[in-house]
Amino acid sequence: MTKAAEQQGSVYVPEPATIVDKKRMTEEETWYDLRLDSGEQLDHDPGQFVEVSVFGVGEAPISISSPPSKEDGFELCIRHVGNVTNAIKKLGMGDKVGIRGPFGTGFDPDAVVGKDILFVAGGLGLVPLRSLIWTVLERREDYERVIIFYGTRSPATILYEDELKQWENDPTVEYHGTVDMADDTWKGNVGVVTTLFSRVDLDPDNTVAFICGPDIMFRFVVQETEKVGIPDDMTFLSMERRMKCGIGKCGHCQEGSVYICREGPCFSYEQIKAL
Amino acid sequence: MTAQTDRNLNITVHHMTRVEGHGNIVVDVKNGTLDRAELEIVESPRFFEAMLKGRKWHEAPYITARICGICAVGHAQASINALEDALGVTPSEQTLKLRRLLFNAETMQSHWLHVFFLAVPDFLGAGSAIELVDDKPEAVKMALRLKKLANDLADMICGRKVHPISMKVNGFSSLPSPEELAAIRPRLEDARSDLRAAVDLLKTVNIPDFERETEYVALSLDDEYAWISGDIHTTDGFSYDVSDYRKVTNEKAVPHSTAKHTSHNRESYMVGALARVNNNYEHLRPEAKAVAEELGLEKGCTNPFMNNIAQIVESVHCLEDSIELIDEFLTEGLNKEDRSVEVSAGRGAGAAEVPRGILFHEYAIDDDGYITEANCIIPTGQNLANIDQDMKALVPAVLDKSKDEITLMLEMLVRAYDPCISCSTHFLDVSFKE
Amino acid sequence: MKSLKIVPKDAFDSFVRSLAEDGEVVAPVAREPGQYVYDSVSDASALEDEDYIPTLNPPKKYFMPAEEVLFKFTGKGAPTHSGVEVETEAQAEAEEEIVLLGVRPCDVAAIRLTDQAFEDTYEDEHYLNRRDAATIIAMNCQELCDEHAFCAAMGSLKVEAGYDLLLTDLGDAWAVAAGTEKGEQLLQQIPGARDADAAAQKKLQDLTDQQEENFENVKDRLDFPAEDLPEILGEAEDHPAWQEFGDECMGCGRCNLVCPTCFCFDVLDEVDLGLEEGERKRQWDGCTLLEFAMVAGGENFREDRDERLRHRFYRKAKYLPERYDGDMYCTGCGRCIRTCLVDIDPAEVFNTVAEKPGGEAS
Amino acid sequence: MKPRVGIFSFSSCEGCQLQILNMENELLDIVGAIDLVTFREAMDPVARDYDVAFVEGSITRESEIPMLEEIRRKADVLVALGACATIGGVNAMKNKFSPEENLQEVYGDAGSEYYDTIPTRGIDEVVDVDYYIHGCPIDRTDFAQTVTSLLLGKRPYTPNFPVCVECRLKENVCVYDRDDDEICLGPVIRAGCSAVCPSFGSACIGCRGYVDQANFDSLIKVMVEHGIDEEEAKKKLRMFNTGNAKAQEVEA
Ligand SMILES: Cc1cc2nc3c(=O)[nH]c(=O)nc-3n(C[C@H](O)[C@H](O)[C@H](O)COP(=O)(O)OP(=O)(O)OC[C@H]3O[C@@H](n4cnc5c(N)ncnc54)[C@H](O)[C@@H]3O)c2cc1C
Ligand code: SF4
Ligand code: SF4
Ligand code: SF4
Repeated sequence: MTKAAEQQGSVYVPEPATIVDKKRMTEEETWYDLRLDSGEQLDHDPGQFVEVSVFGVGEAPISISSPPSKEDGFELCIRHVGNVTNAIKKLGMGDKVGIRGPFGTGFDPDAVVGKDILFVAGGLGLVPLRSLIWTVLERREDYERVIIFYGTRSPATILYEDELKQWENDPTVEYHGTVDMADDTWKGNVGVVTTLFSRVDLDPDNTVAFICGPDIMFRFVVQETEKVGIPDDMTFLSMERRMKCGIGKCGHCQEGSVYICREGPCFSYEQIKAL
Repeated sequence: MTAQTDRNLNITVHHMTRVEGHGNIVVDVKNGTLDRAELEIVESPRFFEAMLKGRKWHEAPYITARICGICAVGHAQASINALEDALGVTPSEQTLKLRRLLFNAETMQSHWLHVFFLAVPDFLGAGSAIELVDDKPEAVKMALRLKKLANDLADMICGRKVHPISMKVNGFSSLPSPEELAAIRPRLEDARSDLRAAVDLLKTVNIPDFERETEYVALSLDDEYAWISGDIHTTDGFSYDVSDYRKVTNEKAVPHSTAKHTSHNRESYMVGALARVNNNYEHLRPEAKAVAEELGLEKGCTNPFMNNIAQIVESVHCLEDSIELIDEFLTEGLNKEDRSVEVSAGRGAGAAEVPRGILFHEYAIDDDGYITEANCIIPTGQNLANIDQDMKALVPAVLDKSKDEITLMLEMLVRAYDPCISCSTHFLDVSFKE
Repeated sequence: MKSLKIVPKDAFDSFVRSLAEDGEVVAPVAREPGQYVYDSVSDASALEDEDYIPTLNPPKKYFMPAEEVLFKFTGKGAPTHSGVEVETEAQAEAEEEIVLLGVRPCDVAAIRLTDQAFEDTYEDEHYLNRRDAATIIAMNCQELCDEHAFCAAMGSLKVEAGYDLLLTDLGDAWAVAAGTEKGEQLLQQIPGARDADAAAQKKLQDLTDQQEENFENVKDRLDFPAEDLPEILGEAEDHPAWQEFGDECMGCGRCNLVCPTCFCFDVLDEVDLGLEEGERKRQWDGCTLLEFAMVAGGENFREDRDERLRHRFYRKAKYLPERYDGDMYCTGCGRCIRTCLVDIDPAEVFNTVAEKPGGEAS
Repeated sequence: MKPRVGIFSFSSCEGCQLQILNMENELLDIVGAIDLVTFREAMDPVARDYDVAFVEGSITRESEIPMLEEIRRKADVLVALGACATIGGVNAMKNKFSPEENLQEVYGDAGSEYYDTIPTRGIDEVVDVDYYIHGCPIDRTDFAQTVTSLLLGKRPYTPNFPVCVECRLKENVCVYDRDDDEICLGPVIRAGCSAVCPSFGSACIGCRGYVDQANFDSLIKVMVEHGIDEEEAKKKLRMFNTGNAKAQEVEA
């Protein structure tokens, strides 16, 4: 059970948290480092999310981007698209937001020990995966190969560039990046993320895939993993839906008998097919 | 008169502020002789007569309320009166009383808005009530409190003062509950002291000293101060049935205005609070008469600037009448009534004394209840000719003053009439070609 | 064994009067002929209304008001004012006690269903606190209320749980059964209550048999047992009838809003003009409304009316039953049918999509 | 810095401006939160530059177009205020006649030279509009909500669900279940008024404009079932909604 479920009082009242650091990552996204004012840790699983409040404006579900091992607080990466996410953009260091969570079901790193791990991230999809990637890298010896595919629209929209370099230079990681549309500075791969599948040989019997990105991307990526022969129960995805409460009450994120916010956002492809 | 004989003066006030709707003041003096003094009406015509054609009878009050946001209740009522006349409907005693209570609310809120927010800033030399917030915060808060009370009273009865909802032919579609009536009554009582303070404030302001005799026209009843029924009376001694309203209004088009001008026994006549007081003084409640005396308003007053004072006097009358009506409703109860109406072809005229004066609606309806003809004459339209005449008399009398002072005075004169220009252009006498 | 007592009607009436003196008692009362709402009452007369049909809005409004404040905040919370404190203040913890009188079987069933949803994993204290403060005095239906209800087909006519007291009309007296500990205690307090003798037992049994008979044909409103619905719907996703129902549906959301088992909500922040005080509130929402499943970027996961209407029926009879041990989230109360201007009737919808498009049953 | 706000008016009854003046409890807060620079109905003008423009009224004359364009150029944010501005409003009912017919029939030969008149339209048919405050008249709390939203930098909340939603939340007896003959447009009209008309014993007459995906066919069928003919039903739908693009859907 997560901390929020044990919490006394209304599950809708956020805890205050303070922005201790922020960095502009691209035109559209900003990275934030936050601390709960209570001094406690979130105690989350990779892939889980929090509901972030700007009082007076509203709440938005945002994936926790830092690994659980991070001491002192947690990190978010937010794309500014609407009311809440634009309001956050105006906040500075020392400003307060409200946090509820962690919510949802994340990816379980223990369940895939001994496997080849394939991460496929598209755009903002890197944010929830990053938490898992670092968790896996922290216990690198528990896993066989670690392969990371990351695709963005253009070089200007690449997130966490420093960390990507780190992975690129890490001999134990097979990192492949691509952009849909290159510019003059770009020397790497051009094309959608699925084109990267031709660059590596995957062992269908021992690979698990973690996929995160826009709905449309994951449909194409799953075609690839199926082609490779990775079983549906070894393919994991994170889904996005409208969410108002984050705890399976408000009904907005319901798909079939599950609430994406509670039984998800991370599912195996097998589960998703059943919805 | 101390006019400088060789003076040239040209005043144009474009889109004057703190009036409803768009109007320009134009004054031209050449070599000390007044060439032109006019209120130009530049509001875009909205063709309400065209809109009504072919609509169902019961839609007329909704549509005509939208002629003017400030007189919406008045338009709805005049429209309902005309329809009731055309359809041969006699509303119940309860309905008439509730309508009177609503008119009290409408009159109070409109008069208070006008006097405190639109006219008083002139007397106190401010550009707006907003400027007074820092200077006289208590006065502004008091005015807001009064206005809110009148608005709340109206909302309670008709749902919404701007474009009322529950006012219907032959009754109301919802009635205030006893709890609501009981809740608003003490607030009305409290308003007495606010109004007292307002009267004291008004005693200190300087009303320009300007007299011009004219004819005053208003609805009159034998036994009470008339708002929503009665005959048309004039201070020149004429009296007409409402259906003969055209004998009073005699509209004619003038080149400088999108609204037509009216005249009766003289070149022009005046309608509104002052005209009502001049016609119906004896039916004012004693509390209102006392205030009239205090503020120097007598029956037969010919100073148009005193219209603001007449408005305050009327609001005292309305406040007292409201308390009495609410007490009656609380003892007798308000009951849901049958509002059904038999529709057949007919023609009817209705009048109502809206805050700015007498308002006429007239419709013809066919057998299926569709409107075939509509006419509407608005108080401000009736006052336009009188305003022009006043300006013509006022300018020569004050020609020794600076241009700014004259301009301000003219603006104050126009504002004293509480003109509702958005109304005045929207109806013209039209019969439809089939 | 739960207690059962017989209470003469006048004694019960004085009991209700005393409850109403101590606190709020609400019951279905006619606002206009044939239009009922739950409203405050001071005696038990509402129980005798023979024209009763389910109220416009369900009793859910007492546990989850149409609009409710989740918490208030003060301090300059606005993003334009940085670096200021925000205080949150939860809503009042203890709720006023309230007695719901004359709750009919379908609504008792519905209350149990919403209880279950609000208790699931994360307890919704706003709902549950109010629920705890409520006493449910239910009342059996001896006859079908109107042609729109199909409670018996959905298995919600027989109430087994979810009430504190359950009344059955014996003519000059009420048979009062306790369903909870709270009900037991209350039952002890009713003056003039006596144990049920053999005659009363017999009469009660006769009434039960009679009820069975009276509702026999209501069961036929569905062409199959309700428990088959999840499976039937599982095969009916692409049924062409959805399109036809979707063409009729106005997407107006009325069916959601009046439904006793719909509990979806929207959340909004409101702030005063000084930007110093505000509140977060929730409001009933409906899955048939256009923007219900719209996300950032404007993508709408159920863009068309027919998809949204289908989702509503699947939620009632497949998604939630699959989640909650087969419990149907439609009680057959008929509210949505009464309110729907284009006469979309769940029983008819279920029967239609259960048939293969060609006509033969699936 | 407080945003500088101007309130402007084209062809209208000025009732929406009046609704603002009628916010007695909030007026001082509003004046405190914004810098009101133009509000002809209530004050003399003090400045000509502004960040936010609220525009009331519809466009009915050629000469109004450049004035509106000028406002758009100056304002960072332009908000349409009320039905005349958002959807054309009642003014647009005159569009059933051609401009020539209107002039001829209504003013006769004498008037035509003074006035130019063009088919009435909401202001977004002339310039880009950022936000809408719907209603004839606007709802006072909706105006306050819009002002606070703009101050907070968020998009004002505009419901895209029908009046029926708010009407059910208030547990009204539906107009179609009452014993009078009223015809309600609630199912296709945008909410935000707290269903004020049905709540006061009347019916929704459509002043807030159509919701997206309005199902006119179904509602017209309902109206016909309740005793009016199809032509009359369409006429009702058009009362406020002739001056905007969506009006064509009713005809189709
Ligand atoms: C599980 C989960 C994890 C997520 N993780 C992240 C993350 O890590 N980082 C991240 O950046 N995002 C994440 N998201 C997405 C994020 O939650 C949304 O972007 C966010 O909720 C948007 O909220 P908002 O208030 O800023 O936007 P809103 O104001 O709700 O608007 C969202 C979008 O809809 C449009 N829109 C909405 N209503 C209207 C209207 N009436 N008229 C015009 N346009 C309208 C807006 O233009 C905008 O593009 C996640 C979502 C989920 C479900
Ligand atoms: S009430 Fe009827 S028309 Fe309205 S959304 Fe529900 S099914 Fe559709
Ligand atoms: S779906 Fe309709 S019949 Fe079923 S419980 Fe809801 S309102 Fe009642
Ligand atoms: S009265 Fe009108 S708005 Fe209210 S529910 Fe009925 S149709 Fe909808």
